[in-house]
Amino acid sequence: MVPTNYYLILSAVLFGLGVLAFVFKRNIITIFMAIELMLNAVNLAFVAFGQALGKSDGGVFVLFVIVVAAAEAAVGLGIIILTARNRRSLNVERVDLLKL
Amino acid sequence: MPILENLWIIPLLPLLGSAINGLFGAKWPKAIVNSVALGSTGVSFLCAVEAVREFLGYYEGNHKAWVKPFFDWIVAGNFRAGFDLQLDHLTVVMLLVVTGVGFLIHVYSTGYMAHEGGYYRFFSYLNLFMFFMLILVLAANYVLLFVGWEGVGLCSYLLIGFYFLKKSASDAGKKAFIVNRIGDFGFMLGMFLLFRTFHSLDFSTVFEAASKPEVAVEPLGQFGVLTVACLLLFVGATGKSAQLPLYVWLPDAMEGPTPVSALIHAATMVTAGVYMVARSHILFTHAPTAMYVVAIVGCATAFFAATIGLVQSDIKRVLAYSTVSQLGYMFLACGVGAFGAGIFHLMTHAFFKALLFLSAGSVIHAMGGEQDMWNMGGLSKKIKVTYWCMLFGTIAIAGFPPFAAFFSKDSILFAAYNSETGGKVLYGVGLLAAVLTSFYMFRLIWLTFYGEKRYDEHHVHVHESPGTMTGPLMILAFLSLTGGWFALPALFGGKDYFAEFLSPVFGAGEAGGGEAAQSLEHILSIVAVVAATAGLLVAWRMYSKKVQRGTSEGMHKLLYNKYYVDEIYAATVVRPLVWLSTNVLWKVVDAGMIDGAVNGVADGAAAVGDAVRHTQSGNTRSYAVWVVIGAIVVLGIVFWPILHPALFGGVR
Amino acid sequence: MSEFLAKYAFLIIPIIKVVILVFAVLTIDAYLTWLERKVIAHIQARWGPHRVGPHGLLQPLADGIKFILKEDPMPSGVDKIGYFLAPFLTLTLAITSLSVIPFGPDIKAFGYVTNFGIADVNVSLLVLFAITALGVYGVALAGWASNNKYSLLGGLRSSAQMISYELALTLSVVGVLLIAGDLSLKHIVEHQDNGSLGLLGWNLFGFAKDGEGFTQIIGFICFFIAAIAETNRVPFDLPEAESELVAGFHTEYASMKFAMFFIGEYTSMIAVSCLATILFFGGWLSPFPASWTLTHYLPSVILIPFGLWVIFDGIRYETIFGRILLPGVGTVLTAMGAALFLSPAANDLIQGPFWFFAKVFVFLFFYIWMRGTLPRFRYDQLMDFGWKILLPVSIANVVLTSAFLLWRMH
Amino acid sequence: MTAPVIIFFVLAALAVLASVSLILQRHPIHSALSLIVVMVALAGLYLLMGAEFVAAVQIIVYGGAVMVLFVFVIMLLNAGDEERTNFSKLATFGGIPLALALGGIIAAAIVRSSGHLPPPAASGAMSSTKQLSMLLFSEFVYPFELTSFLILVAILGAIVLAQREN
Repeated sequence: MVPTNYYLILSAVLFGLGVLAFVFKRNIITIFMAIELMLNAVNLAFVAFGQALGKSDGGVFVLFVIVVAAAEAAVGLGIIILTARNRRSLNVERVDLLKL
Repeated sequence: MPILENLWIIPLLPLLGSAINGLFGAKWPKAIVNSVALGSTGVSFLCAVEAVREFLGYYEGNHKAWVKPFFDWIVAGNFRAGFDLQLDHLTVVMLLVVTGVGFLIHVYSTGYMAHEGGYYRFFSYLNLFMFFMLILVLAANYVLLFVGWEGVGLCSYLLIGFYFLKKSASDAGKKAFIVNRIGDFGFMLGMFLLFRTFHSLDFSTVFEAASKPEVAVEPLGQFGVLTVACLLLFVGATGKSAQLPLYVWLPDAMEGPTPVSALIHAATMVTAGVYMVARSHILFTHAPTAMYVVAIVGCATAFFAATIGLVQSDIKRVLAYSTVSQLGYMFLACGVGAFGAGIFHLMTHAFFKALLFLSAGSVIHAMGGEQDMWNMGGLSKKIKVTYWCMLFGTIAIAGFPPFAAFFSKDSILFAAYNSETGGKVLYGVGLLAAVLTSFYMFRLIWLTFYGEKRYDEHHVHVHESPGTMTGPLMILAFLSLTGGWFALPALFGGKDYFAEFLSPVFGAGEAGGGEAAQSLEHILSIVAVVAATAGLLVAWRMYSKKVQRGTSEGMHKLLYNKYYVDEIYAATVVRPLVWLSTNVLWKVVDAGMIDGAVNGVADGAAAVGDAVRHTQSGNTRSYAVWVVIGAIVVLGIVFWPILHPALFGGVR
Repeated sequence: MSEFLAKYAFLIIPIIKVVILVFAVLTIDAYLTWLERKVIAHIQARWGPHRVGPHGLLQPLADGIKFILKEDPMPSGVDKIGYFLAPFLTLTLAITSLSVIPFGPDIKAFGYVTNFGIADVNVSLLVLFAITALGVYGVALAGWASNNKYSLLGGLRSSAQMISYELALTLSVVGVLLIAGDLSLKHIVEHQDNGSLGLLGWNLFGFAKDGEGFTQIIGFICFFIAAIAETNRVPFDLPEAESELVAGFHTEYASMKFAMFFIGEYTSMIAVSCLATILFFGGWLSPFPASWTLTHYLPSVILIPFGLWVIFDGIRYETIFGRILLPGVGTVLTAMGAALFLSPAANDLIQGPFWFFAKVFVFLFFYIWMRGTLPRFRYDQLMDFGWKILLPVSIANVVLTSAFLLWRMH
Repeated sequence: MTAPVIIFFVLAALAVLASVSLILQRHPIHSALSLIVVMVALAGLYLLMGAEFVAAVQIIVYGGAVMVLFVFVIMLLNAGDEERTNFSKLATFGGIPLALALGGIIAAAIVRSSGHLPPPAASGAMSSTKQLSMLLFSEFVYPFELTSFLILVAILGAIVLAQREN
């Protein structure tokens, strides 16, 4: 059996990479993907804990997370499409009206 | 005992009347306003009578005052100021006077104010005044009494400035309010001192504690706690009851409508000070020094005001100064320990001074607003009822038997004469004041009702006042005739019913029996009558024949200008205060410190915002980094117990 | 040697299977193209391929050689990764999807018991769907990467179509899952085994043993339509609608890459047919009650006459090559039939696969048949049909089935 | 080093490399593809942990639907390579170290605290899809129903957002 630790550390690493992408990328879609990546990392942790504790709850949580991610993607991508239409750019640094 | 059980009804009724009139009266015709105002006061008068009847029955059963707490108003630590109402014999007198005279004056006002604007406003104020006055007299602790105290002050302010379009009126209102503030300040200090001493402000508790034997009577000339407290309370009394040196507001208060002068500035409110002193007589009896001060101040005021009254030409001002001097008499009585006599004079004075003011009001009404006596004369034929009522009042105040003031003033002077500390002097001055009183009152009579008329027929057509005005006049005339007869038997060796009635409160102290006292009292009363007659004769001598407005110089001028007291106050107190508040308080403290602080805070906030604003770059990536920072902080805090060995090389 | 085998059997047997499977699939694909062209030709009253080899039997071989030898031009401005990835993705996913399909009951050979298929996952259906779900990327990527508006439109269309119909596909299967109460294809098949009633036990008719079954005819129809759309076949082959999009997402592909798409498409056809067989037609189960033992000889009964016919047909063939080849094939077939007839063991072994492939063949033929007959949908019609008819109907099917099962439970 | 561990490391390496490539790729499509790889690798890990159902859902929903949506949007908006602007000083200088710090904190916390975890239970605890569905429809039924509402809302929101005003 693979020790639970491995999975957890892997999920931590993936999460960190997700965060990195989150702050490093400029393309709004890619940033969105970074969020998905973080969610996946969390899912991995969930499943790992579920396995470690011998419960299925982890799996259930993962299902919920996936559902939420799907909904989020639907709405978020709609927003992205609007943004791209209005701002003629996907670069978040060019979408900077939210300031004084 | 339905009414006694819920005593709050009595003050509540006028309050309701005031609220209703004040809120809706503007739209209503006068009739409804009348019915509301008169109804509320009349019913509360009836309730008062019923309450008194029940109380007397209750007193037969168990010999003590009726006290009932209705709800807690302020409760802080060991301090409790409840809405407690109290009914004892002293309160009974005040209650009947306030409600009765107040009701009569309401009735009068319906006639007098018939043609004035702000009719509903006037009655709303008047009812409000009734409410507060009743709270004042029914209160069972100093705090509630102070509520009434301030409330009547407020109403007085509102009513003096009733013609607020008239500058002099509004100024007079402010003056009254401010001068009263000084007194109230003293009163509050007195309350605090009492609370510090007795850890309570309920009358019962305080007086029981004070009347304990171990509480020593502080000898004369020594300023113990009680003395100081009493003096402070008396400061409040001087403010409210227009004694030296705070009397100045009362003459100006005549700017208000005449019924107001009658009700507030003669009959009830101004006597609040006397009532308060009498109410706390136990404290005063333990502080002879304070009593002495009270006596001196009262006596001085009586004489001083009388002298000013001699030369005034405004009919209402004459009465105002006479009010001041009569109040002086009452304080004199209290000062020499004859509280009963003081209250007795208070009652009679309420009757005849209200009568005089209302008659004066009737005269003014007849003269179409003219108040200067030099522009009157020869009215006796034209307005007979008013004339007779006025005459009754005059005789009463002058102290001719068998009118009210004869008995009350007589008992006061007698008590003064008997008092051990400088009694003779007080008596002499009091007597002199009596002479002056009768002089200026009869001067008023002659100037107003006799001689040839000094007014223009074509402009002024004199007419008798309506029944709503003359009716109360007659009732009051009757009262001021008979009001003193409680004490009638005392003159002939019998007992003074009034003093006896009040004895549960003041104890059977004064009205010392005995042959010597009896004969002395006879002598003194004869002397008093002689004095009154002297004043009458002088007045007749001077004013019965044809007179002109005298040019005023010398003594006359000094008196006519009221000893320049107002000017002195202005110079010594007002101007420095104005200077201080303008140059220091306003320009430095307010504009500088307070506004500075407020603006400074605002500017600081703006500056901080301006600095922090740059984090709001609108750049999503920066926000993302902020999110990350926040996450780091949160996780750092959450995982701290796990992490710090990792960070500081600790070993698990 | 033997202990080496025993030690690494878990590794060796799958490898062998995979090799066999890949070769088999590729061959079948090749001859599927031949069959398709023939059938359509006959539908259209033509001969179809008949030059390369007798009856054009070697045509697929020629095609393969052609594909390999052709030049492979790469258009300018393509996205290299995507351009190369797409065909591989398509083909690999298509073939992988076959890996979880049980072609028959477990085999007992050489003392080893192994399943007639590559992997035996207990959620094989889900795995299958997962793999097919990923199939979208091949198309979409191909369309996008080849930097060509036709390709892009084709790619978008096909991927949109695929995800739209994937919903219907999955939902139409749910009925079967409810009945079987299991996600493993093998168990689904075994659950349809109703010894006494034969084909009535299939989910299509729904007289499963222990009574908990409900006819999935609606489910099957939905499934099959969705499957056709899923595989971009006529009448849902809009991605490669020549009249509008030249060749859709693989316009820019040539030679082997194109071949990969091609093979991928046919492989997924096979996969889908297998799935339909398993889910609704009882997989490898024979349509006859188990008691009818005579039906076990059906394979040989079919093979021997067919072989004889091929021999006789071959003798009278025009070309020499044909006169040599065809009788050979015929004799082989006849021999096989005879062998099966003579050795019951081999015959038993062949029963399951026989029926399985027979059913699959029917489906494949159906595919071809439809291609020969039906016109193409318009895009909006396609979408409307998928979302407004197919999806609700399949949901209704789910509701019906579950309601019935509940009713049976109580 | 048993077979599962080897498989784990292979998949883990795949996932990490793919994530790194997600960051390094300039074109969103390539990032998307790398993300898909990550997801597939994670699905493999789930299988390794014996959570077949989760693995399948991971691929079907994430890989098959969500990411397809992403790819669609990228194609639809015809997004080119991302321009590496550096308007945000904070992100330029502080971003990477901070992100690494965050990951480090989590990893360190896990390493430190993993002692408290019980040893991994024998595989199969999660394997039974039945058990999972039981849990999902008994204990978590209300959240489950709520998610349906969530999805409905999301659908409506997406439609409202994406339709052109006319």
